[in-house]
Amino acid sequence: LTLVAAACSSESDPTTTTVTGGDPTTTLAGDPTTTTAATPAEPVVVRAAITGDEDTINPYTYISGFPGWNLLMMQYDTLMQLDADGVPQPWLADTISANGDLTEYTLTIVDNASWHDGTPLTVDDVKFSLDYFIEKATGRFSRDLRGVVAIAVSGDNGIVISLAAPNPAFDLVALADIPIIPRHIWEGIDDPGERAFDISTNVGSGPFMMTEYESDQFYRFVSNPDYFRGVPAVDELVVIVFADDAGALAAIRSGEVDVSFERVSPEQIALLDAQDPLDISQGPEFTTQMINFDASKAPFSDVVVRQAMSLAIDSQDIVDTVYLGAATVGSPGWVHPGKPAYNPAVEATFDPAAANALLEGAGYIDTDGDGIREFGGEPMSFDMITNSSDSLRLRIAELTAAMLGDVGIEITVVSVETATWEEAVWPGFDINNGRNYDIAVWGWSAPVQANTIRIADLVNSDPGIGFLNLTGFSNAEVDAISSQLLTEADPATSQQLIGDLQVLLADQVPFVLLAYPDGAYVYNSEVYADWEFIAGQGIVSKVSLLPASARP
Amino acid sequence: MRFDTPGREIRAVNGIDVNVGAGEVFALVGESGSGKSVSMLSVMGLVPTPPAVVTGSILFDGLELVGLGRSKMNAIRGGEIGMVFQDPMSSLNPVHRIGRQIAEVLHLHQKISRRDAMDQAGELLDKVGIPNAGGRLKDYPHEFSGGMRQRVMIAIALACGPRLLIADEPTTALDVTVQRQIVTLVQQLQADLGMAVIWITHDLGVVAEIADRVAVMYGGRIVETGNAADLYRTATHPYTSGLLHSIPRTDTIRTEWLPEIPGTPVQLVDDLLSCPFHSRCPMGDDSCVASLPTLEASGREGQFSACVHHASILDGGDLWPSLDREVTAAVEHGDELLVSIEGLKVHFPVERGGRARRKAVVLAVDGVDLELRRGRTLGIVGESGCGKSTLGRALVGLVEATDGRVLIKGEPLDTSSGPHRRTVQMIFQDPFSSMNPGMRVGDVVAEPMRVHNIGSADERSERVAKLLGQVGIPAEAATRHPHEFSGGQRQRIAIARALAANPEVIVCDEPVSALDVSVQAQIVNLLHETQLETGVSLIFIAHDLAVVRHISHEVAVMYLGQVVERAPRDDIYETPLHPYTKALLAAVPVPDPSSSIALAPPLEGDLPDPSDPPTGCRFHTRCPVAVIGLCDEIIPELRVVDTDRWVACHLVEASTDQSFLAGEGDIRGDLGLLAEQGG
Amino acid sequence: MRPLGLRNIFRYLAVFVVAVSLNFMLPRLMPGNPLALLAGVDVGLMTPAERAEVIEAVGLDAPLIQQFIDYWWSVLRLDLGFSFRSERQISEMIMERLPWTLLITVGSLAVSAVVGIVLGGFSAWRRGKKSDLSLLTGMISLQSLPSFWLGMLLISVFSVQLGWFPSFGAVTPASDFEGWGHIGDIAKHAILPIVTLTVLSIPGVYLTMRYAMLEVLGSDFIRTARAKGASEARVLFGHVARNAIAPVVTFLAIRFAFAFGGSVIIETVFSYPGLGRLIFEAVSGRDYPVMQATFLVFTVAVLVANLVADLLYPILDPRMRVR
Amino acid sequence: MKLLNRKRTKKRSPKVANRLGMLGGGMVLFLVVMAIGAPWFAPYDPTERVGLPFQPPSAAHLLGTNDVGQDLLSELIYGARVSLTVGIVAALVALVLGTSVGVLAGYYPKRLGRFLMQGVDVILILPFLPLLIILAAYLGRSLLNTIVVIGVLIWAGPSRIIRSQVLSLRSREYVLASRTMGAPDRWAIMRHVLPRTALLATGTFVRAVSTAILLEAALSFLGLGDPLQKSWGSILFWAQSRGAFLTPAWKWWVLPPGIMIMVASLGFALVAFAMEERINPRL
Ligand SMILES: Nc1ncnc2c1ncn2[C@@H]1O[C@H](COP(=O)(O)OP(=O)(O)OP(=O)(O)O)[C@@H](O)[C@H]1O
Ligand SMILES: Nc1ncnc2c1ncn2[C@@H]1O[C@H](COP(=O)(O)OP(=O)(O)OP(=O)(O)O)[C@@H](O)[C@H]1O
Ligand SMILES: [Mg+2]
Ligand SMILES: [Mg+2]
Repeated sequence: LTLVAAACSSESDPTTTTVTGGDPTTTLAGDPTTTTAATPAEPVVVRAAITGDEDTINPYTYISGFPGWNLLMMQYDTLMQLDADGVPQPWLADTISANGDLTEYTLTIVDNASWHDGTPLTVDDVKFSLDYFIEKATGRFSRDLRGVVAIAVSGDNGIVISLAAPNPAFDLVALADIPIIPRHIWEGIDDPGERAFDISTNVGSGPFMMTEYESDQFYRFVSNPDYFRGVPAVDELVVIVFADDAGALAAIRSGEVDVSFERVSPEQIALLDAQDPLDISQGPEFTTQMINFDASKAPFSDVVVRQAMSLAIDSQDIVDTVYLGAATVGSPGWVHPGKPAYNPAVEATFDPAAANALLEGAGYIDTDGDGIREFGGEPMSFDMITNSSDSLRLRIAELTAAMLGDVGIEITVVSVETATWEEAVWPGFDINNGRNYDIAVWGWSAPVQANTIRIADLVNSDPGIGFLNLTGFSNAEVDAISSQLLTEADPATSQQLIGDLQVLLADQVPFVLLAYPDGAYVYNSEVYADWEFIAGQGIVSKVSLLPASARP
Repeated sequence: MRFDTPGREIRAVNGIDVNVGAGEVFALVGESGSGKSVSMLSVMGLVPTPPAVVTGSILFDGLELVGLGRSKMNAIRGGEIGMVFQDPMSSLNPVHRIGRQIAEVLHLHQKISRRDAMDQAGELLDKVGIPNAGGRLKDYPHEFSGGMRQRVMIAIALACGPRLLIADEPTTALDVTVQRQIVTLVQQLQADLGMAVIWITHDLGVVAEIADRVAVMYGGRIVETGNAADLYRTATHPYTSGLLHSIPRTDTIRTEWLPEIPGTPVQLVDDLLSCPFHSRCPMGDDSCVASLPTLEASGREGQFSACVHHASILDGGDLWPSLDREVTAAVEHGDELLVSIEGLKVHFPVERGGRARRKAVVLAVDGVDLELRRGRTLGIVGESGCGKSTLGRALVGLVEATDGRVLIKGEPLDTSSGPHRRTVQMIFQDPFSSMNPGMRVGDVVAEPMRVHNIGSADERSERVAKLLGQVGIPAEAATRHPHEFSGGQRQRIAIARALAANPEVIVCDEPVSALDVSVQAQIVNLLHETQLETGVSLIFIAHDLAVVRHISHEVAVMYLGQVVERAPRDDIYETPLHPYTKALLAAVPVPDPSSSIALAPPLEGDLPDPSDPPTGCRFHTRCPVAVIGLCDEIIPELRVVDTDRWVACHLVEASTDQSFLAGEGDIRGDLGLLAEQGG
Repeated sequence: MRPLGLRNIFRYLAVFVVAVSLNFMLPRLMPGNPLALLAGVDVGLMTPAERAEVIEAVGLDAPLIQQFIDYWWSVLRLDLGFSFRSERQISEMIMERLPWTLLITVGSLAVSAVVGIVLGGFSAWRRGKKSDLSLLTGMISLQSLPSFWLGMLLISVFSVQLGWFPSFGAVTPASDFEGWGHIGDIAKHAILPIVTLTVLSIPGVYLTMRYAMLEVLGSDFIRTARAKGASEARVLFGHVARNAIAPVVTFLAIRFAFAFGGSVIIETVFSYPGLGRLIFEAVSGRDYPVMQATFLVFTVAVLVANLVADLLYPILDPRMRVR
Repeated sequence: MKLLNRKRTKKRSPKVANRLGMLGGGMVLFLVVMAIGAPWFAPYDPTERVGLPFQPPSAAHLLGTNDVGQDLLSELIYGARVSLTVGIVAALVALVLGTSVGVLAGYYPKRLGRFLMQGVDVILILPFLPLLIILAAYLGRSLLNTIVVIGVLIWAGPSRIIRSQVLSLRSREYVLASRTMGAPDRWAIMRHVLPRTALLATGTFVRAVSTAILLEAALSFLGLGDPLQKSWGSILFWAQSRGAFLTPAWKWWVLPPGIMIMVASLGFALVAFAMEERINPRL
């Protein structure tokens, strides 16, 4: 099957199709006067759609990683900020340096940042924030800081963060992730778990301030004219809550909102692009779609079966049919081809004949002629469990089931509630609880892939390390390499290890990676067109709303 | 007039000519379905057209009513012509107050203020004899009893002083005692107001009391018309004559067998070409079939008959002789005590009201002692709601006794299935619902045998054929369905079914009251014959005292769940002792205009609430001779006053030679006198 | 039909008890783990200790019977607890949502009552005639419309194609309408959901009214009214309609209950921020407390509607009054 | 002592109701033929990807293709199978439950009947759709569960109707007569009551089919059915989840399945209407 949808054309440029205005090198940060005077025109109001409420957006009450964290960051700043390529750049910290074995990070904080209430933002606030998150756990941010053993202020605006073990990804995972919160507001709050925070405590340093919130209806952000990187290009951002994608889509088509923070589903891309004045910003993201199986039990414990399954599944077909081309074919070595760590030697192969041969050779033979192979007397019939609320996954299940059927493995698709599905694949969200499925359609959100060395999380058989190893995969060689990778301070060695590991994984097949769906976002170009597509993150970030001069 | 109903046409009325003079009371008599109602409804323009098609001419005071415009017709209805319908329970709007319903008709026809209308409504209510009329204007219909509702209907009909009152069976749904009240009321009002009255009924007794002139309908036609007195004396149509002879009466000598009119009433679907009665007529011959007889002057002045033989009918007695059936009595009736009822009580808990939910108990049967001997018939009479049916049902175990017991041949009644279930069988009132419409007649009759697993299939069908023959139904009927039979035939089938299990007692709950008058006699005779042949004992429940008289050996009179008097038949009809029995008897209209001598005034009031019976003697609230301080305080025992006679009354002494217990005529007079003291 | 007696009060109590218990049991019987909702998407990255803490915080570790008793106790105190998902006071969430659901259900009920009664009355008056039959057929057809499909079509046509009405929400988000503008805005948003619900409610009202009228038209007291010389109009309005209204009111109460429950679908289609959407989200998100509370509110609303009908009935039909 | 003034009720043949019933019967027949003959009528196997995704109607695909390139017309034709199966089987479940409860409650109106009706009242008064959704979500997605949930929730209404008829049948004199003969309750129920309720029960059954078809569609649409079953509701689920009703595709993707649902539900509703009119003519 060779199905190529219209949207495929955008694949030629895998990083971004968005025009980023201006020349990023001309203007330097810290000059707030350059853009304001020139445009006395109408205030720019952008209305954006999200699906699902995010509650009062502060570090303890926002709900989802996406877009909740992204909205949170409208109001707050991180020490570092991702640029368009997804690489952390100086932000609240204007210099960042690390020692040789990556256990100590030294930062200096900018001196022109201030809080929304006018109080200047100092290095004390930074130290306070880090301490506060470590002390008052939030999940995400305290986890980011797990390895931190000491935080020390040095001089007027310097701060030194010491880690217990080398962490080559500390900048990406922590520095570009943790919001800096105002000490004068938060130090009086002992128990942030109490729902004590409302709009009045949402004092940040970011380019926007949340001024209004109606539960399940909308958020209103107004721009912060004193923002330390420059006056935002957008004066007001209204984020509207929708029940589902369809509602959001209807609204953007009818002109009721100007941008959707939800990914546009593949079938809509060409359609929306064709409609004036709508435009699409599209680029790679690091979410994954994969087929998981319980590799701890027969027949999936047999590497031949896993290899055969991998060979039997035509990932390209899934990309073409389900994603209409708006996705990157999954690499069997886990790492996204757009990442520097990607090993080009690893490639997905679709070869049902080879799959059949493998299975025959290993004794998985259809003895009774019903088209289904047997193993140990049992037919190879399995349930493939999937999440009913994700229609694309359902389709993936349907398609892969048919492909596996072609090599004599009978699959029944069972679609269940999200919660049931999670409970089966990942009981209690703790792999120590084992697994209750045969085959499942699964996917990870972008953060799992964002940091390549964290591949160990997924494949290491030690539950302490491979705590996301949902397939129960275990291979001594993989364990060794992945453990080493976690603490390897030398970038070159690290690169080598990752490359090797990819080859190993492609052979061992701990899971079948189908695709990395692209992010595609629709916006009304008449209202605001300067959206920045950050690789792996999409357009929903404050960077998109800043003038080009203020971007990292 | 005909009805064009989908599927078929019904010729409801086929050319009738009637003249009613001002101030005259005109009665229209006939069996159910003979077209009485629709012909009078068409006078009011109240038959729905379509499906009805009315042709011909109806003149009211010279005004053509057929095809009269809507608004003109509305002015006539309620204004010039008032109408009272049969069922008082459903004829009043349940959601409007009584006062408003009366005032409405005033508003519609007179320019009158709201207030005046209400005042006038109050007066009207008073006039129709509703106590505390003014206070009851604000009540709703459901707060009135049937008799009072009928009074309200009369008030509505008479509100605008109509010149004609049409009363469509206004008393059929009421008890005899209440019927008497209503008849008297209409008579009075007619005398006061002088309007013409058309009274529709199937009850020849009522007609005799009230009518000046009578028309008899059969098959949508008038077969005979004339002055009431003449018509009753010398009927000149075989049908009229048959009716007069076949109805049982309380005032004449009882004959062993009732004369009966054979066959079943007609339902017309085709044009009439011949006399519709000829197939049932003893005089029927070829000349009846040759042409449709028209009304011709016959007999006396103003009397017309639609019979080709009218000249030869002068004395119906020959035409409809008393039957003399030879029945070989199979079993000699003995003195064996078959059923004895001892202190039987049946109480139904019911819920009344809402918030203060009062757990009321209806004392349907409240301490009854009765006995029945083999081959005898016990008649049970009383007003509606006095517990007759409940008593009957307790006998067959359909309701459970609250207290007391029923002994069958000395053994307590065993309500679980078993021999007792076969011993006592029951015949119900409604011949239409007493048979499963989906079953064939043969299966209906065989059901008791199948329930008790009697005989093989062949034996059963043999016996079914025999039973059907016994009740006068052709054996081939076994393969047909009940709906193919008329009411009378179904009642015969029901009797066959009751006999199938070889019972020793049959409880008959009003077996003839749903039947056409001309058919009643057939069933009564059949039951009598059956008893003679099989020696079965009967418990015959009825509200019609005349029918009960005809068939019973002994009669028990019930009032509010209790037996107030019990005596051999002739004693009770000739010398009733209990004031209630007397009143009941006095209220029965006699189908003979000449005998209506100085009627006693009707019994006052309605039956009290059976869940809250009066203290002392339950009858004292309505009793014309009640003695305050005695009757309302002390409960009278049912005690023996003479051989085989039991009475529950303080005022009846143990001897029968009391002055007010004399002859029948005197009773009425006495009651009248006493009423003044007691009221 | 049923005077409001002790029996009915028992009935209401029984329903309430069953609903509350069901309410408690059902979500707990469902598979799935509510933890994801407590900690957001990153639950997989939490340590077991962190998870235990969260579970304990919301009382999911107590024995079931204890949870059951606690649940009853909180229901009786009208304390509906906190949402797992948004950590907000549920009663607050419900109070926010309730008015919207009431707006569209009551709104549609009012419209369908008027239209249904008028058409039903008309049909009964013209019984058997062409106009009656075509109305009747039309109404039976309307009854067979799938509600969500109707909603989808209305959005396709009136929002997307014609752009007359907004396709989602209850108000224009973050708008600054005041006074009439605000009301107009609300009305504009409510129109399509109300139209959908109304179209679905009308047939029931119509059929009930028509049948009730026909039943009354055939009764004896109508003949009495005619015999009084009342005109056709007076018979229809003064007698027939007045008698037919009691069953219609009962039906409206039932219909209200149904429309209220039906808001689940309508509000999902129209992204309308009412209770129906709340319960649907709560069900798919396994937000136990919200699910329970919303279901409870639904039950209570239905009970109240029935109670109102019970109380109205004796007013409309004097036969039901306590003497 | 009311005289039964019975207007010998003629079986009035409700002509119009009959005609509507015929129309409904025609619709049902059409669907049944479609369901049975699906393999012959459908141009393709509805589970096979036979074209490009999201194709507008063409000669090869009269109603275009869906999001993975399956033929919509074939899906529509096969959809009759699922919808009719769910409708009929769920209604059968409801029929069996409703009739048993109705007959028992009607025949034993005292303690048992009161108890059963109390239960029915509770079910009737519970908010229907929310309960349906909760139950469906709880039981998970499969055709069987859909059938069970619908069947279990819709029997209460019919049971009430049947009970009231049994109540009246019970005091019919032929039932009393059989009791006075000493027939056990079983006899009266099986011989007199059940056969007499058959027509009414069939009527409510047909109506229940109509309701069940609508409910199945609603559940599938909400994603609470099995989305991979080719039912009309699931076609709409896909149309909704892939945004078809906001695109020109609504004309061939959204409109036809909706119309089919309506035709199915209406067909049964009309038949039920005609049957009800026959039992209790009101035209
Ligand atoms: N609306 C109607 N449609 C069809 N047939 C009717 C209608 N009303 C009356 N009939 C038929 O017309 C005939 C005469 O009926 P009508 O009511 O006049 O009889 P009746 O003599 O008053 O009997 P009853 O004593 O039972 O009141 C009957 O056969 C009846 O079935
Ligand atoms: N099953 C029951 N539940 C409650 N009350 C009942 C029941 N059956 C009869 N009653 C009441 O018991 C009283 C006696 O009824 P029953 O039917 O025995 O009277 P009846 O003399 O046969 O009257 P009718 O002549 O009207 O048939 C009435 O008040 C009636 O309302
Ligand atoms: Mg009549
Ligand atoms: Mg009786």
